[in-house]
Amino acid sequence: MRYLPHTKEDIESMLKVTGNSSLDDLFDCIPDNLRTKDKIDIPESLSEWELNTHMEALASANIACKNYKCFIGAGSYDHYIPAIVPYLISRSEFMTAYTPYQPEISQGTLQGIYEFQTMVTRLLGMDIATASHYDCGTALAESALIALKKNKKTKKIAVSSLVHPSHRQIVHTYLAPAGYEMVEISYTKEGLTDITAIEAMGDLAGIAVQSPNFFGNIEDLSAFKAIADAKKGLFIVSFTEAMAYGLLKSPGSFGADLVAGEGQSLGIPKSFGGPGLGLLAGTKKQMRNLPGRFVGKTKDTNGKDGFVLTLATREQHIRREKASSNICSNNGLNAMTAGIYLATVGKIGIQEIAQQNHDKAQYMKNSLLKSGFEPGFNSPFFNEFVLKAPKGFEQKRSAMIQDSCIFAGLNLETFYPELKQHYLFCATETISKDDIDQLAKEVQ
Amino acid sequence: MRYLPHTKEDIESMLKVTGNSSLDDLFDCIPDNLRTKDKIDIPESLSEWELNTHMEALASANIACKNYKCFIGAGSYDHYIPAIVPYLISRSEFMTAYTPYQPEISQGTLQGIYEFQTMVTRLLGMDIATASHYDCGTALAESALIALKKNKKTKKIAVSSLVHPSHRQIVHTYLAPAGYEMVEISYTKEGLTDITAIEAMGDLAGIAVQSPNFFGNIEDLSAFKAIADAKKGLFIVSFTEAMAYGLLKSPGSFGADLVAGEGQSLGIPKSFGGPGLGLLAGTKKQMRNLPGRFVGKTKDTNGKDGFVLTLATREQHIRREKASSNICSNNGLNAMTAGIYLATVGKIGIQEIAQQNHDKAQYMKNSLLKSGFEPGFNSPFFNEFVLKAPKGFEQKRSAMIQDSCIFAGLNLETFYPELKQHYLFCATETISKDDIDQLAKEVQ
Amino acid sequence: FNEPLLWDKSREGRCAVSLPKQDVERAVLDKSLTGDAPELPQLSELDVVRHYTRLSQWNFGVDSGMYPLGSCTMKYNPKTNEVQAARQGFAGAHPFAGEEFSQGALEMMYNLEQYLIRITGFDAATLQPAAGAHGEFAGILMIHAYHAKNGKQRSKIIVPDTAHGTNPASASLCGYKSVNIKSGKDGILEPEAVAAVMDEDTAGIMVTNPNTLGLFESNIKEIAEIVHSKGGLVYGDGANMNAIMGIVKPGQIGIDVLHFNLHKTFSTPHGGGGPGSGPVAVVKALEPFLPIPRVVKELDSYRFETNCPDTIGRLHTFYGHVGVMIRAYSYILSMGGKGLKDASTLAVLNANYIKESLKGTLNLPYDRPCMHECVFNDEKQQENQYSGSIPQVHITTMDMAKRLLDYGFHPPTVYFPLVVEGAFMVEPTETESKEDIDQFIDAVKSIAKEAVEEPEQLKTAPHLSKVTRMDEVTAARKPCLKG
Amino acid sequence: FNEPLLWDKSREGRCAVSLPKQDVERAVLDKSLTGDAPELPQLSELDVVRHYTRLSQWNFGVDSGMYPLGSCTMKYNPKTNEVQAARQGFAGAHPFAGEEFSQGALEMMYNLEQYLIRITGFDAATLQPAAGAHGEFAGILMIHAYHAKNGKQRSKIIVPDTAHGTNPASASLCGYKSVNIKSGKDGILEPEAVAAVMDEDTAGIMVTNPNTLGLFESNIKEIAEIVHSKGGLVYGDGANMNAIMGIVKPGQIGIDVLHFNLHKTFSTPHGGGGPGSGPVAVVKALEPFLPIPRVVKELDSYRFETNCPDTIGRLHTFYGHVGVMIRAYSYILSMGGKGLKDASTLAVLNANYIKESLKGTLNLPYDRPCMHECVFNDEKQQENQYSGSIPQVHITTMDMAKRLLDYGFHPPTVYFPLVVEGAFMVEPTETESKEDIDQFIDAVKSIAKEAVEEPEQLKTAPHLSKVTRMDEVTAARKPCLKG
Repeated sequence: MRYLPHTKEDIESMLKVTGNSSLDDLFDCIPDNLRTKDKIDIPESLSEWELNTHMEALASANIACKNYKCFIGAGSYDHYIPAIVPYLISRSEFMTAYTPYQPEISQGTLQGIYEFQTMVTRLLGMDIATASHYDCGTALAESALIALKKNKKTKKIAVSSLVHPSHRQIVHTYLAPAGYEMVEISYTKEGLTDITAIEAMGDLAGIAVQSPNFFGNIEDLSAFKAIADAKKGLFIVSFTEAMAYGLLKSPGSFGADLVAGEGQSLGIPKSFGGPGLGLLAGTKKQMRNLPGRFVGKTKDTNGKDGFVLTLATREQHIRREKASSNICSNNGLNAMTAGIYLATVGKIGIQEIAQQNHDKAQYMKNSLLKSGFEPGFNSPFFNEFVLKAPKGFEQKRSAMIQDSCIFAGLNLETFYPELKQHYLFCATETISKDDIDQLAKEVQ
Repeated sequence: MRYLPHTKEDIESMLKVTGNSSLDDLFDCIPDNLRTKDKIDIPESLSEWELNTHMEALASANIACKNYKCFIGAGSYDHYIPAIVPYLISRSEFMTAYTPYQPEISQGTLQGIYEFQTMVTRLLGMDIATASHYDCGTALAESALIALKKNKKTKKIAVSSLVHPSHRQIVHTYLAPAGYEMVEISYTKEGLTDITAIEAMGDLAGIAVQSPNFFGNIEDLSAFKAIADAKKGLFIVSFTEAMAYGLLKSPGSFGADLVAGEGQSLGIPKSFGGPGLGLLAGTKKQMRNLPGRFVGKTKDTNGKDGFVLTLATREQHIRREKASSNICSNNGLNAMTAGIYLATVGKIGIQEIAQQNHDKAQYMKNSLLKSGFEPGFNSPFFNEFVLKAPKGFEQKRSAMIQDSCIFAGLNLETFYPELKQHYLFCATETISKDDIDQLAKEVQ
Repeated sequence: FNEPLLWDKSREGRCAVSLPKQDVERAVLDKSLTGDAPELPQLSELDVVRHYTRLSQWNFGVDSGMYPLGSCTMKYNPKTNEVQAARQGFAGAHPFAGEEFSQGALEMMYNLEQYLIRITGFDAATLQPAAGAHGEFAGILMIHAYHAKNGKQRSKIIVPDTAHGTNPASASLCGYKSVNIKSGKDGILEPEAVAAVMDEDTAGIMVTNPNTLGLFESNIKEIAEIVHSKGGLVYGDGANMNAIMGIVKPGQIGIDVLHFNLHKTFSTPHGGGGPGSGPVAVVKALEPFLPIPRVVKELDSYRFETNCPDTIGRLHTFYGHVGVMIRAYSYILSMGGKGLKDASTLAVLNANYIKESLKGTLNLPYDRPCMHECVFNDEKQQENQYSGSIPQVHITTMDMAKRLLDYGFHPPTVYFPLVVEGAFMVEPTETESKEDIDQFIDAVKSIAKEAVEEPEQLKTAPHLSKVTRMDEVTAARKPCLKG
Repeated sequence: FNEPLLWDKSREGRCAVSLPKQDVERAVLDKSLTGDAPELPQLSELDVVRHYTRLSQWNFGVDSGMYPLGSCTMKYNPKTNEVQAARQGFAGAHPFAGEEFSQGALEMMYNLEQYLIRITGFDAATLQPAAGAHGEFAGILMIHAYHAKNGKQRSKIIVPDTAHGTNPASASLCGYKSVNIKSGKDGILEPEAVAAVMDEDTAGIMVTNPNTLGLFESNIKEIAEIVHSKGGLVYGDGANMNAIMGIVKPGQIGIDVLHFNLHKTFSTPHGGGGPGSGPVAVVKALEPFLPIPRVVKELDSYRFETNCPDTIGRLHTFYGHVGVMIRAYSYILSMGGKGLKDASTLAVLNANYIKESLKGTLNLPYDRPCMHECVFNDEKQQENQYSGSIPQVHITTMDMAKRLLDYGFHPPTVYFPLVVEGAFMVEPTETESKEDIDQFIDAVKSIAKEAVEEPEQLKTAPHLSKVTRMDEVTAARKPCLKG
């Protein structure tokens, strides 16, 4: 086996040093009744070439192996990834390094993550950002826990029903065993979170709203900030499409206390949903409540600038049961990837790409309306929107996948049973006018 | 344009320093009548994404985009390339470096090429090897020139007619303008170079034989060495399939004076025929006659081992018109690739892989004989062999390409008009028994 | 050389991305909704390439040299695994493309679950947790759900001092109070200690086996019986699986739930801190509580199952870190069952070889056969400070660790596990060759010599790295978290 | 850190490759034909990965920093070009797959020829030559064939002192004797000098324009007329095309044949010395002599043409360095016509900016507007050695070049062109930003200051590299070319 360097001679001479007469003897410290007598029942080892064949066969059993047109977002977005991003991130000094606990030989990761943190705060208009989380859903759950731990008056938090359905499930999973309650805020006919529903909810440790929301619509964050303040709860903003903030006013500008977002759009492949990138940002006030790692700038013994992991006193390995979270490994390499992506697109690129997303989505919406769809909602949106499909569309949609590799929207009924025949569409900069015209033609 | 970093302000302030009032002024030193008035008439710039689409369309217009079964060698071979080879060679420190004229910051390239030179000498049984040449054909032409320049008695060199047809053409191109003559040595019914034909050729500056030859057969090199010595010419051995020397006795062991070979098999993709890798090796005696670069080991001012380009006094930029060759850029990155490949397969791997090539070829030959082919020749071969096809095979062959993406051999008539219905087949370790069985079935 | 921060290199008007051509009309959103462009840096493509190339050069990875980081299993990350994960059919797959059009991804996940089960002897598994600590959390959630389902929740959980650091934090997320117990004199857990605290208000015990001292918990079966007899469950931290593949099946020695670290045992890269992947395997009794969606096979096709009434719910937006799973799956297939057992065997051989070779040089608090890692400490060097010629210099584990950097090695894990003062915890992994290990041993010996003869060399180490020791106190007191 | 040679790491029995499984019978060749396995090193996969990772860390590439190497055009090598060349449809293409099944490769080659022609104003081109010098050779072969076809071969060729170094060697391969002529006082060639030697036994002239002093040969048209009037041809060395794309079309100012360096002007990586690619463009009169096979288009399909009776023959086993062509083609498409002109314009701006900024610091032998590179020398520093306080130290161009390494820059080209003593030849290229150029200028200024104040710093430079100055004399006297 090419990964195992031990020659026969190596093994013999090493066994001599350890005082064992065979490799088996090394395990004499394990009582015999605990040792397994069976072989591991998995297939025999494959050569690199057999592995290539097998994996390509599996990959080919996913439609993604073809050049499919994906008019779906819903938390996972198709954006162009510049060639330099995978090229740079694949450098083994980034990829095969451990968590940068030894700053002297980890300045690359540390400076890169410090720059990532900085760019995230600039994107979101927040004071601080962590070195990453698993995904938006878990980051949002952690945000909810922060709000709940802070506010001893109530065990309740309000979450918009237009927060991504999976994210609401995750929040529930995280909250339930500790005895916390999540209440959902209903949505309006405009496809927006119903602010009027919050009044009646009594004390709340926090209010969480996603914008653009699951329907793609842009929420009026300032109104929610006001009501969160009034209830003395934290105002938490989430999002699944980071690209939106190349164009939209930042959550920070509306006074968000905490922001939990998904950064997959920033140079990270969809990869069947993971690993993505959990973004977690807050106001300065929340610094010591945020879970996970921070990189900070400091100086070495020669007075030279450098970077270290800091504020570790919040972390699980120091505070153990008193830690705010148990997170240890985060999604560091994807944070670095997003950093490279943000540095690549830069100020000019992110705004232009974001604008193009909106342009394409607007064009697609108009085109589908002309093709017989009805508007689902009439609120401003970013790159996703809901339409009510004409009759017979579901069958047509299935046929289009098979015949043309076109994924025409996501059926919303699965998530919102009341929204029969409603579909969520998405258009990004990777979709061309021709693609949209073809879609509009095929759905007719 | 993302490759051009100049902002408007940069340009203005730089123009001020140069004393120009516009970018156009920079070219005032060029007489107006020499300046072009036209734009460059090529397509407008493509974005990275348009380029991807365009290039994938072109790539898809080659059959190689599919998983085609290539039973053809003839100078370009399909071998497995371990994932670590392209991974390591793509490191920008190797890829974007210049020729290592500055040894202080080029020790990576230099040590790597020194190791490559060493491994090539071990593979071929020779004293020295250069840092690479363009391909086998040009390396062979340079070898012929060395032999001819050395021997003032004759302007003639003998080259086997079983040297790769393209290589013979290249030798002719290189030799003709200087007034040298290349005579071809005919071949025998066994598909071997006809040694008896050499006797009558008179004085020869050298004899060049390919082994395995173009028909895949293994030549009796010791016999040619004897006759070259008798004629006081240099004995030159060439080969197109470097993998053969994982198994066969080395050219050096037969007393070759010069070896010119193709190293594409050593980890380098076929890439429609180039860039490959010219290997050029010689006895110690030929050291100062060999063209191109050498890396040598030496010490720095602190007595530390290190590597430098050396023997540059042979080279064109020092000796100008007296140089033995005009070669400057060689195929350095491919030499490094081959070095990585050889280090990866190692002593055990190269022998086993070479053996498997022969095993598969033998199995394929047997299978095709059973399917109605007749043997072309009956000499021992490595991984290529010639068969005479049954009638109607040419049409069947075309159909197999279209229908099954199987390339069943190369029609030899193009190169040897007398060999009607003869085909050159190749099998490497990438061909499975199933592939061969399928081929044998389809040709019936 | 220094590399300025991105924004210090930024100049108005540069852009390193190729902007797609706009082929539809501009659609203008209401001004009240849109903001100024975020203040990201403005660079050319070459600027970006050079910046990150330079940064990478300041990092140390497994490809740079030996990384004997105890408790982290920094084995070689095979490059072929990266090739597999990058295939368009995987990397481009949308999580909502539908089961019918995602059969390859589902089959891979289903197989990987099966393989993990067979390696460990459990009955069912989930791949959803995104990292080891996330898997731990999932495991405790299942224990919590199990007790809830049985009608009576419990309030405590036992955590020995030799367990992993994340354990108590995971327990507390479910509202459990950790009951800490000490390991015995020989570094392993004694059944009596467990029996003394286990009661019917205790949900179970969290065991790391082999434990963080690198020792096998040989009383695990008795301990499990004690816990089970009071209705509790045994949680196994599988971070140290690399010692026992093919040797011990945790699912058959009394452990009820176990998490894996695919980025440790199964060779996926750590990426400077993640992404990892933390699957969890369970015994039959806990299967109903696994998170949703689950991957199930029916005839020859695969689908997601969400109809699981007792599930703990969802832990990840989609299905977990699929890209990491692909790498681990590729590794398992490349190794085969025999290869995995060989890996564990040789990992243990390497660790014992280091232990025996260095025990004259460093103090070895628990001198018994170790598994895949061994824990020394600085007791000898600390003693030396009084007897040596320069009594004012106190050489610590930290000093030795930092000095190792100058010898070209990543330092071991230090000051962990907490149960050993000044711990110096070495895990070589099986992919290190005898020569590299010998070089490491020589380096440590030579540092131990320096500790006596030239202690200043150690105190001011490292000398060859980009920066010297950092002021971590000021970093934490006056945090500067963005530029 | 040192990295031992491969064989010093080798241990009997290791193997870093995954051996394919054998599925057919072993076929044993006669023992007289087979030898022992070649003595290649035996390593594990991690050994190989670490070895080459370490080696790479000792190298300096364009991605590592500015590479102001005159005459070499070390511009940024875009990563997208690598993506294009790696596509399976290209990388896996067999050269004998047949025209019908290789239309993509053929179309790419056909288009690239067309683009090169349009950029330079010639009539036809070949992509076959494998490098610049190979292209030069092809060009001279065509001149040779032209004269042969016209019935009378000639014996000489004119090569000015400002031409590239490979020129005379290429000429001599065709049996031409080089007639060297000197450039004029202002660094450019004077028609009179050419007229003085041009005769009917002279095959033509080899001109590098812009020449190796970075100056445009403004008399090129007159010179061409002189040469043509005697029946000679003008060879243009296109290594310096990066200065004049979109500005001058060499095919329209009297040049008959020109080679390109795709690895200079068209951004393909140098790879530590190759592979390059050296296409050649010619005027109509030379088209019949182009090497075979040629790529031709018929209706909408492409094929190879070999039926060219006057061809010089074949220069490469297949069709040249197709992988390099793909990269250059991708670059041209990414830039477009306007982008290429911008590139040349900014390359010239950068060079003039450096020339103006440093001319007070270093001596500038030819103080006139330069093209894409500028040539200084060490005259000032040489003078200084007599007037300075430490007269025994002679600071040379070499010392300054080596000291630049300590400042993080690759040195410029030194002691070339030969026409300038102690030449220090700087070509920044257009992909360097003003800030990087300013840093380079500051570094040179600071070195010039050191030359006066701390000359020892320069004499012993470099200080920060892996090795110091090497003993090149012993290397050449007692060559050690293998281990």
